[in-house]
Amino acid sequence: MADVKYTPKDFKSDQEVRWCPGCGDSAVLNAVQKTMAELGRNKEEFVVISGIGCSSRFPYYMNTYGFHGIHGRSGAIASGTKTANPSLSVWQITGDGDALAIGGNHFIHEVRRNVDLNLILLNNQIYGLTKGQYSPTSKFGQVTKSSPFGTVEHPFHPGELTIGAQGKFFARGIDYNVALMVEIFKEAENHRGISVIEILQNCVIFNDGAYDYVTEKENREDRLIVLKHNEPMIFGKNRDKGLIFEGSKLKVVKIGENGISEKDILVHNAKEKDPSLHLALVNMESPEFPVALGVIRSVDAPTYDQGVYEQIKKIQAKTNIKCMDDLLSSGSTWNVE
Amino acid sequence: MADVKYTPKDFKSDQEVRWCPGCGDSAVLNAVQKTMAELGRNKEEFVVISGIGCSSRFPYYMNTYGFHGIHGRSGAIASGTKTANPSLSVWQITGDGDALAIGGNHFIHEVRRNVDLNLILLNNQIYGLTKGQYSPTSKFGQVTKSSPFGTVEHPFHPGELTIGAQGKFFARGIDYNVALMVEIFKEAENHRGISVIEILQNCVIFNDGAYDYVTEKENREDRLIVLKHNEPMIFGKNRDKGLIFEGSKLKVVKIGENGISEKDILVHNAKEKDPSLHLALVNMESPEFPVALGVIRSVDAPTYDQGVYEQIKKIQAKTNIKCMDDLLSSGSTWNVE
Amino acid sequence: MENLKKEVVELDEVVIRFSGDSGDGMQLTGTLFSNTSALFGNDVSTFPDYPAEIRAPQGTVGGVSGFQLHFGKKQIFTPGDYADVLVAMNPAAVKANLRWVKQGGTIIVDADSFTDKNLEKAGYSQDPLKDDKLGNYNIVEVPITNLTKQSIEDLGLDNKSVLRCKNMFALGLVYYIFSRPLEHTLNFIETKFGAKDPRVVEANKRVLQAGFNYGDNLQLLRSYLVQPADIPAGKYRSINGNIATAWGLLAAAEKSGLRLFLGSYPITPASEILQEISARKDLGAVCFQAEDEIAGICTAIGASFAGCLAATSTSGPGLSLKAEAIGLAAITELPLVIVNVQRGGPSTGLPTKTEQSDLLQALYGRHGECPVPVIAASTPSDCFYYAYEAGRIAVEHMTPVILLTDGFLANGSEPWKITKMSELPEIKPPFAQKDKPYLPYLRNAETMVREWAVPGTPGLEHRVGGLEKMAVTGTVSYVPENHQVMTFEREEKVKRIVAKVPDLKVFGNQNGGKLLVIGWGSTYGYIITAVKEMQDEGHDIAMLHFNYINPLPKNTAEILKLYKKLVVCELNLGQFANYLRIKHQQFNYLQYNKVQGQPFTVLELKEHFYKLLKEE
Amino acid sequence: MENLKKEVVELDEVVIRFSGDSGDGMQLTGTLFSNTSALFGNDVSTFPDYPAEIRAPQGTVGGVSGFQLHFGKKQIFTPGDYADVLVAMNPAAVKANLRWVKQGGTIIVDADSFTDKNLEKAGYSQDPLKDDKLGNYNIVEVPITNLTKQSIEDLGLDNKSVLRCKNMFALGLVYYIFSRPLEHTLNFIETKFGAKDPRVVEANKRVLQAGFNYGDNLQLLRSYLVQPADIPAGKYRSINGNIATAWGLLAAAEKSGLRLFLGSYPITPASEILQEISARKDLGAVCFQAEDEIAGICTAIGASFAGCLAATSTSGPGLSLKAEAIGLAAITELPLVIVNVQRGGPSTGLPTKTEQSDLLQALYGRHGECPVPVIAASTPSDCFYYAYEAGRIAVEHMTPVILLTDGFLANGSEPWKITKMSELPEIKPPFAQKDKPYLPYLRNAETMVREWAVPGTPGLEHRVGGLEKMAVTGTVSYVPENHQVMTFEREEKVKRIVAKVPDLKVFGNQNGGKLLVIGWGSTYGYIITAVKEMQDEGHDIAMLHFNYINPLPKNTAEILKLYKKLVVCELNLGQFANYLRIKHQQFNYLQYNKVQGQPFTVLELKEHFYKLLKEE
Ligand SMILES: Cc1ncc(C[n+]2csc(CCOP(=O)(O)OP(=O)(O)O)c2C)c(N)n1
Ligand SMILES: Cc1ncc(C[n+]2csc(CCOP(=O)(O)OP(=O)(O)O)c2C)c(N)n1
Ligand code: SF4
Ligand code: SF4
Ligand SMILES: [Mg+2]
Ligand SMILES: [Mg+2]
Repeated sequence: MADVKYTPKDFKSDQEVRWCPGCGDSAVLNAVQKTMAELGRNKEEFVVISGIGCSSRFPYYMNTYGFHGIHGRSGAIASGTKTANPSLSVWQITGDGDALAIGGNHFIHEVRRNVDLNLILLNNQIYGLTKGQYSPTSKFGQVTKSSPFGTVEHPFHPGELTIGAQGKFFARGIDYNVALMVEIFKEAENHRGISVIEILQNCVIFNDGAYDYVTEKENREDRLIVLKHNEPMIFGKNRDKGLIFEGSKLKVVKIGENGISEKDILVHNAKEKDPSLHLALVNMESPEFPVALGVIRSVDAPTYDQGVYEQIKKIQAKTNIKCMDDLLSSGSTWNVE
Repeated sequence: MADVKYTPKDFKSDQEVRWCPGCGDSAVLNAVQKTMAELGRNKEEFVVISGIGCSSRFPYYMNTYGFHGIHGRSGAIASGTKTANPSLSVWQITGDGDALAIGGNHFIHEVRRNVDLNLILLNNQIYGLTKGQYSPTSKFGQVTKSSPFGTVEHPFHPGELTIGAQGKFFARGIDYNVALMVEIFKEAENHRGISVIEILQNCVIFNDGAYDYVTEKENREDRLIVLKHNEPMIFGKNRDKGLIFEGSKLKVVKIGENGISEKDILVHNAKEKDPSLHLALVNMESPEFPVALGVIRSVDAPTYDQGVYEQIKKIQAKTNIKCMDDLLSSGSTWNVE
Repeated sequence: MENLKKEVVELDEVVIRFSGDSGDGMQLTGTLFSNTSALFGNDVSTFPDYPAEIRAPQGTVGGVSGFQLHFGKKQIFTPGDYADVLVAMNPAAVKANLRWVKQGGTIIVDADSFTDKNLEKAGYSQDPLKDDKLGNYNIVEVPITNLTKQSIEDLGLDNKSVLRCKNMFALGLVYYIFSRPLEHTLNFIETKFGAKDPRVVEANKRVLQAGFNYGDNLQLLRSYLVQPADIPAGKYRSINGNIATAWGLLAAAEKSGLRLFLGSYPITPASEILQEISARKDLGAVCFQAEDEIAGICTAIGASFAGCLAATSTSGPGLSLKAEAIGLAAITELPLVIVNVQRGGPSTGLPTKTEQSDLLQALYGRHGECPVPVIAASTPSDCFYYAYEAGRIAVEHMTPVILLTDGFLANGSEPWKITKMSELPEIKPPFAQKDKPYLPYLRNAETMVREWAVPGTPGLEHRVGGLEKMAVTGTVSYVPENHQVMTFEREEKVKRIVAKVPDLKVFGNQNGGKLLVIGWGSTYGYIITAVKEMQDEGHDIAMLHFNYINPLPKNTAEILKLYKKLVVCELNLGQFANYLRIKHQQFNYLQYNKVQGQPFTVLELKEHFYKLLKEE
Repeated sequence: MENLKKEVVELDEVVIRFSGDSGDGMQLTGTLFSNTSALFGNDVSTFPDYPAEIRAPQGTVGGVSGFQLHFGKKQIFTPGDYADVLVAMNPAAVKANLRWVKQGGTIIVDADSFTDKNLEKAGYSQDPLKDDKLGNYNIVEVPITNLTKQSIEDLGLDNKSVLRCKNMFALGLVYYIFSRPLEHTLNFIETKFGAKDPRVVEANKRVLQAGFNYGDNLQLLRSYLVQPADIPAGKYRSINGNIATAWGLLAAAEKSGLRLFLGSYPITPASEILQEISARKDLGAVCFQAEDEIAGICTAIGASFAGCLAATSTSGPGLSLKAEAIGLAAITELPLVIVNVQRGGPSTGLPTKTEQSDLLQALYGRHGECPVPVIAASTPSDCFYYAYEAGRIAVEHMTPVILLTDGFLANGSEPWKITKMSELPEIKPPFAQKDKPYLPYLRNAETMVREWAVPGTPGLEHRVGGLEKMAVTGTVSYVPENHQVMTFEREEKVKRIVAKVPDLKVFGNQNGGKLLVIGWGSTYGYIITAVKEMQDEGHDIAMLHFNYINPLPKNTAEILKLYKKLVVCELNLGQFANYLRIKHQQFNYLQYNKVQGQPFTVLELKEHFYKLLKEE
């Protein structure tokens, strides 16, 4: 428990926020500051670590310990910090370029190892800081500065990649919904192991409107679904749509039609170990499906940092080598007189 | 069609094979040489590209164009070669360290881009060449030179990671079964896009017996299942076991028991786009499930190299800039007299 | 009437800096003025000065975007140290740029923008127009915003669109002052906005004219004329360093009959090379935007093995990441061009600024004995020639080549007399012959170059790779003596490139003298301007500029020995000076260094050279 | 009887090379002999010579595994150039090692292994024992295989287990020849195999004794005695360079009160450091086996930020990959030790061989102006001290430090007088004080070192990163003059480390002379042996050896100026010589270089020095 009660302002640094007016990053910053103020941990225990990108300027705006790394290496740096001192609350802030282009290897490995980090991936489907080249999440065929005739590459789905890399926690938020982000961030902090959180973030300058289809005010309730553990997968303006499982696939149905009632709707189980259904949920795309928000997967598993220190404790309990002098004169030695 | 008829010997280089006696790599070498001899392509069209590791010595033993790269970069080098000249048949040979440790990023990106390569991943669950440290596929808790008290890391499943990275083709072979490897390699060559082939390969020196449980002669028919497109998922010494789908999960059943007949058994559909079931299949582990061999996933999709050249063709058809001189004097220019 | 009022003063050269908010269109304004001046026959040099953030908050100093240009009736080598005229669209622009205005220079401000709010955002506690801080400058207050509004209020455009025309008012005014014709700009407006909305065309044209007229009517403003320069006849275009680099690579590919393959990852200030080549599908170039810099170079190596002219482009952090793979290209002896657009370091450092601090890394930044030719461009347009040269050396000598440019060259532009492809030297790839048995490491006796056998060619199947290989045959070899032989051969091969490196020429007295100023790469313009001015003043000073770094030109020592004092000027802590100490230890090298993320100024160079000449 | 037969010759020093198939247990045999000799009081130096493949086909030259050791009654600095005695378990071992045997040396072969099949595998068309190619050597043919079998046939062991004892026969025989006691080895056999199978213990013991007895009975063999060396009293152990490096880091962590964190990725010949630290859970060390070298160093940087003594270990290709991240550690000014175990380059090169060719990369292989202290160890055991020093400098000066060792040091071993922790110098981390406001880039006036504030400490929250920072406050800064200030401060901070670098001491005449031999790092043993021998012969020759490379010791120039000729000897093309040209341009440096993946030989060094002394 924190020694003092904080407000979000306590987590604001004295540096002017330099994102473009209207950039989705600012909302995420607010959500993180709000979350940390409410978590009840001492401020000095928070460490915010990033790579390079617009999104990666994040630590400078936080009045916590912060590390602005190099491009793509936020995952490795954060893994090092957390493993060095598991009592810290380590937040990795990264972009679709930082985490999934140059940082892809560290991303899949930190997920695999299950280092107890909170990873916020600000996915604007573009390289913002370098002024608009396509990223590994840019849509197939997207025209950008570096794909003047459209890309010919299939994009990653961050959730799918997370699951492919043995991910135990995946959630999705969206920049306009601060309350949902705060809720997710808190769950992430409480989850032991790496919590991957994808935020659908709008870059107003180089990829404005990337999420317009799912976010436009009039229709978003029909195009998004917020998943909650143990609750049925119901969505829609009138909460009359739901997801069911048919064959080996998900399907959208209308409650009240074709004899479907609320009871037939799938109940979300974020704790299910088997990733197949979670994979289907993270992969849902418009317009066929609603895009899933909320905590989609949250499965307990041993964490790397925990494993390291448990092993150290076990070995130290039974070893004769208690200090360097012991080690130096251990094993085969002889005396010269 | 090849101008001459080849035998596997035509694909053997004059270099002495230097793997340890009994190493699984040698069987793979034989299978590749056999495959190439039978494919009916001209020898000079084959390029074999590797990184660094025991397995990556492969190109030296092949009498084709060959490139022994640097550690982890086989995927990037092969992507470059294929994109530079799509008329070549490019074979990437890599290990669990080369492809999934240091090379993890190139691996997921070549898979995502769907570059038309044949990728053979020799998975011995260990770093062979550096003498026995654990790899990203080593089992949780495994004792190795660099984990004297057991690892505390969750291993990747190469098939799962492939699917997470948008993989369209995944197959699994095993070193003792050359005929199956040849069959898979041929399917891989015929598939357009990246074909990821995991070979369960025994390292007799540093990880001997890693696959003993599934490979021991008496029981292997009960512990392995060879999947074939459009055929029911039946296995077992007596071909009396099969897989069905129950709830959202796979289950092993006995044919003839509990009213289960052959008709109830799942029929393998390698062409299904939705990856959920393929994910369940690649993740099957002993002893609960048989380990799946054969072509598990094979889905058509546009390839990167094809996309690049289609775009070039399209642009070239309509541009006025046909050569450098055109470009140099294009746009805004002026004359000084 | 007009003619009567007009007092026209002739000038040799002028430096103008346009500055305003990132959204104010200053880059376009500057470019249009440059092009008009070039068309008029002036020599021109330009340099944009972006903020580090994409869009820093409006009205703040961090958000100021500037564009400096220098034009004259004589040869122009730099965008100029200090501005004769500063156009400042808001208080922040004054604040950010005042230090770059000449004492006594003219500052044209949009008086309407000097509101309390804007002053506060700019960090002014007092209106600088109202106190005496600007006393040394000739301040011209123009209500640009209001005049813009007035001149097009009848068109019914929304406020945002109206305000977007402000830059045309400023441009028109400056055209008046420097007696420039409006045609080029009017045409530009037509083509640029014509398809969109005829009202926008009309608005921009009117505002441009209004600005011009305002100058004409305003008694305060004198008008100046900068006569055309004496420039070689020919067809010209404006080009910046990045485009020139991309085109140089494309040209080398065409000349050598190979496809250009670029494997690259975006990074400031090099991204434009990647972008330009990705747009050059018309010429069949393949641009592989890789997942990182390592994949960038490794795809290029794979493409080189497959027979392309392969290249990779990056900036400092990316060059660091490519170190290992450069070694692979070196030991496999495959052609590869590595373009490094230097920026301020170390680490992320000053990513949008310029510096020359990657030189020793280019030379020595790899494990093992791993020699690689290094060359450097010295002006935005000669990036074309040196990129071409890099391609030529790579292909003909079967080696990776590092080409160094920097942020200053990359973004700076100048008029360039368009080269014809027929004027460029041949590039002949040393392909192996199909019908002969192929020995991958058999070398040409004269050049030490091995032959290139490309996959797909029947009968030339072979293996290359990162392990040491037996001389001639190319099989893997751990034989100690062979390693020594191959190490020497790789070194010697690079040394022998010198045969095709042009001799150095001193600018100034060829026979020696008191002071020789030594530079390399992008500092060329500043150094030559300083040296020229001092020569014109009668000083015994000469200049030697390097573009070929490894190997150094044959006649380097011959020249160095003729001068009493040698001073090496660089934008780093003395890396080229140290390299010269290694290569030509017999001479004494003084240093003049600057590490501020900025180019030299002619002024500071001259001051230093005066001192050196006096000291003696 | 025994005593009567025995003719014992006293020798000063002996070099033995054990060699056989990878499976023949030669590494163990060599180690046991070394340990016995060390126990006996000799000074010893050893070097294993592995094949590049894990298990090359049995019986081939590629599969030969060797272990050379050198022991004497005087101080021993190298594992020896050429062997007095070669033990060869098969024809391939003769073939592979003949070039390393002294003319007139003794070759003990297992005669039973000279079958047609083995001769063919070794590439012999004729039995070398039967032609006169070995005429210059003293060949001792012993039917080792059969004698081994005979002596334990009653134990009922399977054939494979029987053959595994062959090495004990050879060892016993060599013990006899050099008059060594068997106790140590008998004890070893007991502990090693005791738990497994008592028959194996019995077998090994018997065969060892049989070998010894065979020597005793064989009239042909003389027996030799190498008296104990005059070695300082104390407790000793045998240690190789990699273990010494790991322990040095552990010691620095303990002394500074910090946890050791190693972030690393396996690579030959550095992997053992990672393995040893992963085994040191007892001391609380954290070993993070990362996915690649970049993650290795980046996890270490993250751990350093969190307050650990962080390190990363690698070899050449890995150092190349770490270049960018070293820059991050440099600009954030966080402590970090980078251990680079050099091997043959470029690229993958000769991965199991030794070389000194990463020096310039260590010094300059990063983008931007990025100074980093560099130190190098010179013997297997002093890797302990220099790893400790690297840790001390990193922590006390808040900087990344590069420690250079190489394949020769890494795998070589020697007796080491065990250090007591109390004898090592203090290491005091410059922690920021909790109660004072924290300014991340406020520097200690004397050392220029900033303070360290560790996450978890209340009130010291702050941000660091790769962008240039404002001096003192540490906020992001693009101010040109500040960049210059910070660049100079980073440079100056590293320079000032010199205050704690011990002065150099010449080995030989301190007051100058004809020839000063200059070396650095692992060539120490060979150079000092050569110089010493020549001094003993009466030559005017001295030696200067460097362990601190950046900064160079204060008195470097003072010493260099005293000698007429300076020759820099290195296992590369002259990298340290070039560095000296940069740092002390005033002197003339001759070079002696070798790039064969092998250490120098004393012989070749002496030959070269004779020539230099004569030439003058
Ligand atoms: C090693 C290296 N390569 C490339 C860059 C250039 N770079 C900076 S940020 C960036 C991409 C950022 O994209 P993303 O992570 O999506 O962040 P965003 O700006 O979109 O928030 C790139 C390519 C760099 N700084 N360092
Ligand atoms: C940059 C670099 N890092 C590390 C190494 C050392 N290394 C060589 S092979 C290897 C691991 C090989 O493992 P894997 O790919 O599984 O191949 P295997 O030997 O098991 O077939 C390592 C770590 C290297 N050569 N280069
Ligand atoms: S460029 Fe895009 S991502 Fe970057 S700050 Fe601006 S709006 Fe945000
Ligand atoms: S070490 Fe293992 S993987 Fe390597 S060659 Fe030997 S058996 Fe094969
Ligand atoms: Mg992005
Ligand atoms: Mg492996």
